[in-house]
Amino acid sequence: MPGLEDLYREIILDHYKNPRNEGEFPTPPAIKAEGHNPLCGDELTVYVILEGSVIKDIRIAGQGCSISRSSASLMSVAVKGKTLQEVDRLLSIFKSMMSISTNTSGETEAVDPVEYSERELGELIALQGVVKFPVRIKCATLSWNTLVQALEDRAS
Amino acid sequence: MPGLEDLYREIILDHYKNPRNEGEFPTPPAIKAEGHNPLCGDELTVYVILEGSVIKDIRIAGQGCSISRSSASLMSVAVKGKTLQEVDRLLSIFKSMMSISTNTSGETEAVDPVEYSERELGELIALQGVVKFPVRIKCATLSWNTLVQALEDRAS
Amino acid sequence: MNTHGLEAKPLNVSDIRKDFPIFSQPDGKSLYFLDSAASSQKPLQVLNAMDNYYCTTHANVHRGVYRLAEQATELYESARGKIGRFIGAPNPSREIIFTKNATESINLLSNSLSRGTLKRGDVVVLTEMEHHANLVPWLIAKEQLGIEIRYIMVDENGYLNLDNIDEVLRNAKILSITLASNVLGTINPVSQLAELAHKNGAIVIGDGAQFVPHVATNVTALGVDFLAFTGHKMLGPTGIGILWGKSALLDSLPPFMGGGDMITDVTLDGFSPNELPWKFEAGTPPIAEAIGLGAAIDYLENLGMDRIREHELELLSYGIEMLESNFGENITIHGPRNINDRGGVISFDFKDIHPHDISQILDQSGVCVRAGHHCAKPLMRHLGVAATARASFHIYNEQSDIDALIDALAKAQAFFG
Amino acid sequence: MNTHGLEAKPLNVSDIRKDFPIFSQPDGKSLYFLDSAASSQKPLQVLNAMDNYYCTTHANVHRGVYRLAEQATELYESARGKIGRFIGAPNPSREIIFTKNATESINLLSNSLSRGTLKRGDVVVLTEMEHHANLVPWLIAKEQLGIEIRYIMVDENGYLNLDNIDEVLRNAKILSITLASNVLGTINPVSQLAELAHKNGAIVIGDGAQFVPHVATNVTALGVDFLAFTGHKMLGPTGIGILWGKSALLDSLPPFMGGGDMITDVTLDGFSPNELPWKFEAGTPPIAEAIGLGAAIDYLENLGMDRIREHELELLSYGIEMLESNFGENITIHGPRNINDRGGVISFDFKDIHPHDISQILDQSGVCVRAGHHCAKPLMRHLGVAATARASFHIYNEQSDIDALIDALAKAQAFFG
Ligand SMILES: Cc1ncc(COP(=O)(O)O)c(C=O)c1O
Ligand SMILES: Cc1ncc(COP(=O)(O)O)c(C=O)c1O
Repeated sequence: MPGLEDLYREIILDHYKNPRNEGEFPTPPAIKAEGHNPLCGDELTVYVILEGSVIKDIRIAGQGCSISRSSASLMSVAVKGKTLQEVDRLLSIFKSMMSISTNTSGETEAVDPVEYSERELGELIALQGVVKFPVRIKCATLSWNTLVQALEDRAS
Repeated sequence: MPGLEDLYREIILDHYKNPRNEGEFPTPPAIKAEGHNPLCGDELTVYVILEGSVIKDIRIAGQGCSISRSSASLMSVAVKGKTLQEVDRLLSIFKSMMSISTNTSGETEAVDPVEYSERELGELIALQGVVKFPVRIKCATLSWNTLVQALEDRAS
Repeated sequence: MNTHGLEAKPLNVSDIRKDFPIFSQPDGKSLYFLDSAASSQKPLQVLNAMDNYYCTTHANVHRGVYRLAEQATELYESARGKIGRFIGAPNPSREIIFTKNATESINLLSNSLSRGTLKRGDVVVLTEMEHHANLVPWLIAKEQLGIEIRYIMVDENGYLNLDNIDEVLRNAKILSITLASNVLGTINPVSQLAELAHKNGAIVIGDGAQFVPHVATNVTALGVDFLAFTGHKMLGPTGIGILWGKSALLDSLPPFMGGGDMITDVTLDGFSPNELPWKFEAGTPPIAEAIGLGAAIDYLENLGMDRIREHELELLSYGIEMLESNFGENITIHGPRNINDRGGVISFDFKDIHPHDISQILDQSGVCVRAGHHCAKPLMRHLGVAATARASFHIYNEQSDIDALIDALAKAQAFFG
Repeated sequence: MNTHGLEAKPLNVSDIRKDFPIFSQPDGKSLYFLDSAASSQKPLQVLNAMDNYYCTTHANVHRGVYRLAEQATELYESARGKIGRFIGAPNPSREIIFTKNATESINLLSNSLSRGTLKRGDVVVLTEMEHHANLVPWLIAKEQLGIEIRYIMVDENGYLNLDNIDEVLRNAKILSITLASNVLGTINPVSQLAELAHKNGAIVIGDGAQFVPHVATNVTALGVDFLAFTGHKMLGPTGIGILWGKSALLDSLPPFMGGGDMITDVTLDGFSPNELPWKFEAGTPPIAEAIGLGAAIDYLENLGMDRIREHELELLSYGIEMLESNFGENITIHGPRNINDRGGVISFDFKDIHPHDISQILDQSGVCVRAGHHCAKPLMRHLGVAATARASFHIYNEQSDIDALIDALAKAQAFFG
């Protein structure tokens, strides 16, 4: 059985207790999307301020468990100031890291594995242990899916 | 396990091979009803000619297994010439005989047991063994239920 | 099989636990299973009844003339009788309908009532504490038919607010209400509400999923017209649910699903439905599951539902006391303070620790509690939380389960503190 | 577990029979079970998989964070994957939906398609040889919506009459058709019909209840959009059915039943459905049953579907030959003469002896055959009979079963002769 230390790395607890980029932005200028974790009811809103194709700023509001909130906080740090193309790449890498147990767990997204270096992941690597706890994967991916939603809503 | 001889008494085989009162009557003057055995698809039509409250004549048409056809034939003999009140009494007796396994089998009709003598049953007693074969009870009661149907349809 | 002593004595839990193989985990670790409100464990008697059936008697029911098929039919139908008697049904052989779970039982009703009984603008009354199983079917009916749904709201003590009940029930066509909340534990005054609803001419549906497994049930005393419940929460297998209904009402409703066994005749142009209860049982039913559920009911009756209720009340009062004395201000326990108004369910919030994290950390000590919205999202909003942690009991639980819960919670507090 | 030799070899039936405890009847008598088309027997491997699950891992799925619940979820979801791969589903984890039986699978479709896709006057095409499970759901839709149902008729050789197929399929919205008849045995040219139907823009539904358990199945090669089948006919437990569908179509359909697990969010006013496949799985699913069905599929795959088909063809040709050589003019065998067009089912009529009586007399010799309308009343009318007797096979049958059938039929003939 994987231990708690696999899940609750220090970085995670830090981001959970001191979430970065917490709050809201007025819309517009921000775009926003709401995400639900159907398994537990956690809700999260992601606000993004785009400047051209760069994520100028991001804020996150809502409730959640340590994994969902720390993942959101880590994501906000990782994508802030990045171009949409860079964010796309990060998203693929992150999903790839989270999809190790895709076929046996309840996860449905068949993610094509992506080659990546640990350096590219940066602090996000702290969430690697989550894949050993398949039910919690949805917690870790909620903020990312909500970000994608926000960007897609804008497009349409 | 009950044996075949419990089910296929000689009287039954005789009525099966030489069914009494087989055929049809024009309606009117006859009243008629169709019955289905949902378990096997057997179909049966009962034609009754009533004179006042007496079953003046009866005919039976249709397909069926040895139990269903012999029971129909036995019934036709038993009710012909009887008053509706007498038929009612016979029906209760017959249902009572058939309901021994009401609670454990698929039979749904909760029949109040009726006191009766074997003499009252007459040849109908040949069907007594059917209760040991619960699936076949529906075969034996089909013609009686159809007769009731015909008499009720008339009433309404 | 254990006989578990006399009527008056408390349950002998250590004897009971011997019947539940799950408590002998392959890794030898202790299992403190506090999630029976989600699904109960199964005694060997239930597993054996199903295995025996499969190993000696299996054949499809209702249509076969040969002995195996006849015996299978008899076992299946006699399970129906057993279940009917367990809830005091006046006419089990016509009124007990086997479904796949409580959810199907309620969908059967919402669907069938939507085809004739309910019309645009008609009022269906639910409560704010319903499980999604008794919300979404009616929300679907609302979408399709344009019915109006009214709610009996929940007050700050976890009871239904009945202040304006006459108004809420006015002109209601249906009242559908849970007998016991799967989150708050609240046991609702259903017979009283049923009486009021009937005065308004409404049909009353009870969701007994959390009640029937724990409290002696009599449909006539409850005064409901329909009762839905589910096998897997009452020591029975998965894959089986029950709908009880009054014959006259069941007779008047159109069938839900179409298929084998539910017809009297079928032509290329139309069909005529079968008699009760088969009219509502389309296709091959859960045969082994019905037989397993029958064995579960034997097991429960053998212990005695009154003793089971006593046992759960004791655990409930010990549990609430221990949680409050150990964690005081840091814990919020939802639901009524009077344990006599509660089922064996304790939902709680822990200050600054999310239920997911609590459940995860408790699991390290072998303590199983549920974390989440418990399929009652509207109630969660009322409570102002996204999720709660929930400990729930059945006959195999004892004080040591609660002690393990307290220890593990203390660890979680230390970890996140 | 047996490994049953190499791919090319015929099935070792006596080894297989050791896995099926039902063949060791408590009274020591021989059981000649020729009713697998109604429901198959179950090997120990299937019963053990379910018992193991209940004894070590049971907990409700999808919502629990603790280890048991997570493992239960993993077992349940991996059964989904196994079943999907067994029928060549491109994306099992989204496209395989667990129901309670094939009947529910088809009702799910008829209900969901009736809420948006089908409108008054729309054409649904069925065949005259459908099981009630693929007739009554559409007759209900006809009653509710006023759709038109057209039938592909059956010819005198037991094949579908395709002479006017273009006309029948013209403007059809749906073609729903059995892959193999449970009465005639006929294996229908579904991929050919699916192509024609698709050209007309129709959705194609296959009823695989009698096909998937016996013949290697690939949904892509079949060309259907949906496939319904049932666990209990393929060595699996009762209480579980399957619906496979193309993701895009499943995504576009509204949910069937409402309740837990099928939602993303619920408020007092409305709900939003969950992703596939859970959108169609309301309430606690048949967890142990899915796991048992997974074990059944392992068992079938271990034997090899091609060897199973070979085995059944041998029994079929031996059976037909023996029946005709022994009873000649006194017996009528329904369905295609070419056994390659047939599943392992032999329906027959015996001169002057009603199928009920045949089945009853055969039972005295331990021979189990079904007698009745086989839930295909329109087809019975076509055949001009109220009922037939039916012998059907699975992997545990051998020539001695047919020999016993012949002997017992001779006795019946003597009895009623
Ligand atoms: C062709 C066919 N379709 C559907 C069914 C229905 O299967 P179930 O009763 O498991 O729903 C059957 C079996 O009875 C069948 O033979
Ligand atoms: C109050 C209540 N109603 C209905 C249900 C639904 O039961 P099932 O999932 O077995 O259909 C549950 C359990 O989840 C419940 O707690």
